[in-house]
Amino acid sequence: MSEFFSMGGYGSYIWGSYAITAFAMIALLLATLRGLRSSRIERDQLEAVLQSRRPRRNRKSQTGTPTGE
Amino acid sequence: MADFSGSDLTCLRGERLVFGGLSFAAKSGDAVMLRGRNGAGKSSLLRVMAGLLSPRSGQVCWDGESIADDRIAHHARLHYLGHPDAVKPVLSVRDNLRLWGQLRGVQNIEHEIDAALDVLDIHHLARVSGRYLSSGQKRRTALARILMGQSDLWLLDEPTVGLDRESCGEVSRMIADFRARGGIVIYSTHIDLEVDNPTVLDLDEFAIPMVEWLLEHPELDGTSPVSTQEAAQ
Amino acid sequence: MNGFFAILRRDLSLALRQGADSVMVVAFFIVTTTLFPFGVGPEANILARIASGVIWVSALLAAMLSLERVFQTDYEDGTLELLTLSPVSLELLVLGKVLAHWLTTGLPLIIAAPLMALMLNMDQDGFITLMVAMLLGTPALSLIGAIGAALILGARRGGVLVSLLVLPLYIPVLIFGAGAVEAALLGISATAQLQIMAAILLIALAATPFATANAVRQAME
Amino acid sequence: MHRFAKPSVFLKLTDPILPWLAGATAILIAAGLYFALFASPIDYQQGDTVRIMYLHVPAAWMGLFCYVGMAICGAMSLIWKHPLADICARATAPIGATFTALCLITGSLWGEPMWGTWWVWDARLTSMLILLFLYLGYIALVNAFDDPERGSKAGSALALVGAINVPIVKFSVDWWNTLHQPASIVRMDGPAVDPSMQLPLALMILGFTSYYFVVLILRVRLELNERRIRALQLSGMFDERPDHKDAGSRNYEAGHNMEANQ
Repeated sequence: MSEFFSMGGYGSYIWGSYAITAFAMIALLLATLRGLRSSRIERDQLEAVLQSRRPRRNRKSQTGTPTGE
Repeated sequence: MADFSGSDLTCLRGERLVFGGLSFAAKSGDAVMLRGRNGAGKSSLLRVMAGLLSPRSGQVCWDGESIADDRIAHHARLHYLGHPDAVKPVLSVRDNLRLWGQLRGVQNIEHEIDAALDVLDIHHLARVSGRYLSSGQKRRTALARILMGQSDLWLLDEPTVGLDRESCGEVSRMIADFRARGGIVIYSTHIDLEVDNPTVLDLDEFAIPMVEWLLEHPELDGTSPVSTQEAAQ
Repeated sequence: MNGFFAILRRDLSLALRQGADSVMVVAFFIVTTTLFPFGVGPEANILARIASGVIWVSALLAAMLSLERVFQTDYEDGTLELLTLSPVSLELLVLGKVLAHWLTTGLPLIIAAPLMALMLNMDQDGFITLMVAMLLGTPALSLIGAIGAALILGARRGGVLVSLLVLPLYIPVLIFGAGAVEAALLGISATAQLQIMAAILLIALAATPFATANAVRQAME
Repeated sequence: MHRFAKPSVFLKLTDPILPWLAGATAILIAAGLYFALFASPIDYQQGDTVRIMYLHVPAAWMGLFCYVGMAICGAMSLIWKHPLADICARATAPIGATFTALCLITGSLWGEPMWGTWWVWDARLTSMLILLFLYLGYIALVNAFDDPERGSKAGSALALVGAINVPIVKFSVDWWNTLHQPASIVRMDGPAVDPSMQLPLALMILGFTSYYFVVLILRVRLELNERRIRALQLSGMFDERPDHKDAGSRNYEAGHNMEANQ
């Protein structure tokens, strides 16, 4: 097994490049997912505030949409 | 009889909705006064009319043709006066005006410049370079620019800002002469400029509160069409 | 066409009234070129070897230094808005402004370049090719740089940004410019490089005004 | 999914395919890694270091692929005014920049054992370096404006201009490289890629491409959320006193209600 890891003496370069590539791609994916999750949470909060304004407005205006959810 | 009209215009600046479902019509000799609170979109509407800003929906037409089809022709028929005076401090008043005359292909430029300076009685400043002018004099230089070359449409964004009382009178005389020659004037102002029976376009009527608009348009990715009737009813 | 000459005349008169700009560009070019011997050492043969590269890099940086001035002042005082709204096509006006920028920066650089070549101990017979190459190269630099100058209108820290945007696009001009002078120094004919530079200039002349005008219209929105 | 908002067209289109795409990415890359590390032969000349090639070439391919994608989005946004094009270009940039940087890193890691230097001015590596500068220029320009819409528009224009220049830059760098070609450098592409190597290479390229689309969809959703958040924050809905406005003054509320009651 150790012979396999030594990769004909170039082990550090090969495993190094695989490690860097893996790290970069996974980091980019996780950063995107984390950003997406936090933006979704913030958006849901703001949408909730927006919806809280909807009922009062519907009572006054005869918009076709049914009032409330 | 030229007619200048806009139908169902919606204007978005960045994410902020400025106005929606706005329509207007003006014929030769008309004057349209834009009124509305700050941020109601008076300047944005003037820029949409000039073709600088493309509306999110709806279109602006001159004699029935959309202005976006032939941009150069529309530019040839209009004069636009924005807030900045576009006066170069290094150049004299006459040199400042010469470029705009040449761009409009004015034939006897020097004569036209003199005539324009006379109307706004800043002819005595012709040699003075821009940095010595007061803000009122700079505004008059900008106003002199729109007198050069022939045009059918004036779009004036608060033309009288920085002007004293009697020069406002000159501006309204200018507008009256231009309308008499069959021009259309659309202007926004905060002082009551004596213009006889202008049609008033109050932008507050077309202001759709952002909250309402956001309720109607849950997704802002633009793929869902912006139907302003639905928003404005 | 008179719109083109009108904006050209006005921009030239503006530049001449504020004469400092082209003087500053040439001064920057001279100072940058004289920095290299302090770094590399004054040995004549080393300097001669790197002379054409040093002159081209300094000329390129000097040309880029004054790019922001092409549109920024007109953008701030509302002139650019009126130019966009003028009956003359914006592409033509942009070309006029770029030609004015080249006349006030590119041309002085071409005149100053042989002096710098002397200082860097470059062989005499490279001078002609250097000036011809710069005559073809610096207008292309101004044309491509004008796109960057238009793109950064309204951006924060535009000056630094324009150099980051534009430098990668300058590399072909630099490679063939320095290559032409080196070929001349080796005694082989530099026509191939000069022809390619002429091609780059023609492409730039044909394509960049549209990109720049589009960027200016976006800035006016 | 947002509890209130009806899903946009983009979400409807991408929601069903996202899990499949993610699955495909995982399988492709896993298979690619297996063939690259275990099942492929040692190259007679480069020995084991050829395994770095299975990362270097796909990364270079993705760097270029993303930039071409950004140029296409730029064209769609400026010419056909497609509303989502700006956001796709803006979402692609960091992915492309990451792959280009990876290409350079793996290139120098491959170069060190072979030639003893970390960086060699090889035509392809230099072109990728310039491509990285173009990416950085794009990302800097897009973030340099207060109004993100304006930034995206300017970025699209730059991506288009850059795309026209990439072939010219590539041509001039190749010419420059052949002119200054020191004899000793082994050419970057080495021996022709024999069949046994093509399988891992193909798998890795497909894996990277599907990875790109997965991250692109996620980033576009992120941008759409950000845009919606900005709009909501700007809308002044937090203004808590809509009711006791003095009825006399004509203002938003009065204007709206009067209009709504017609």
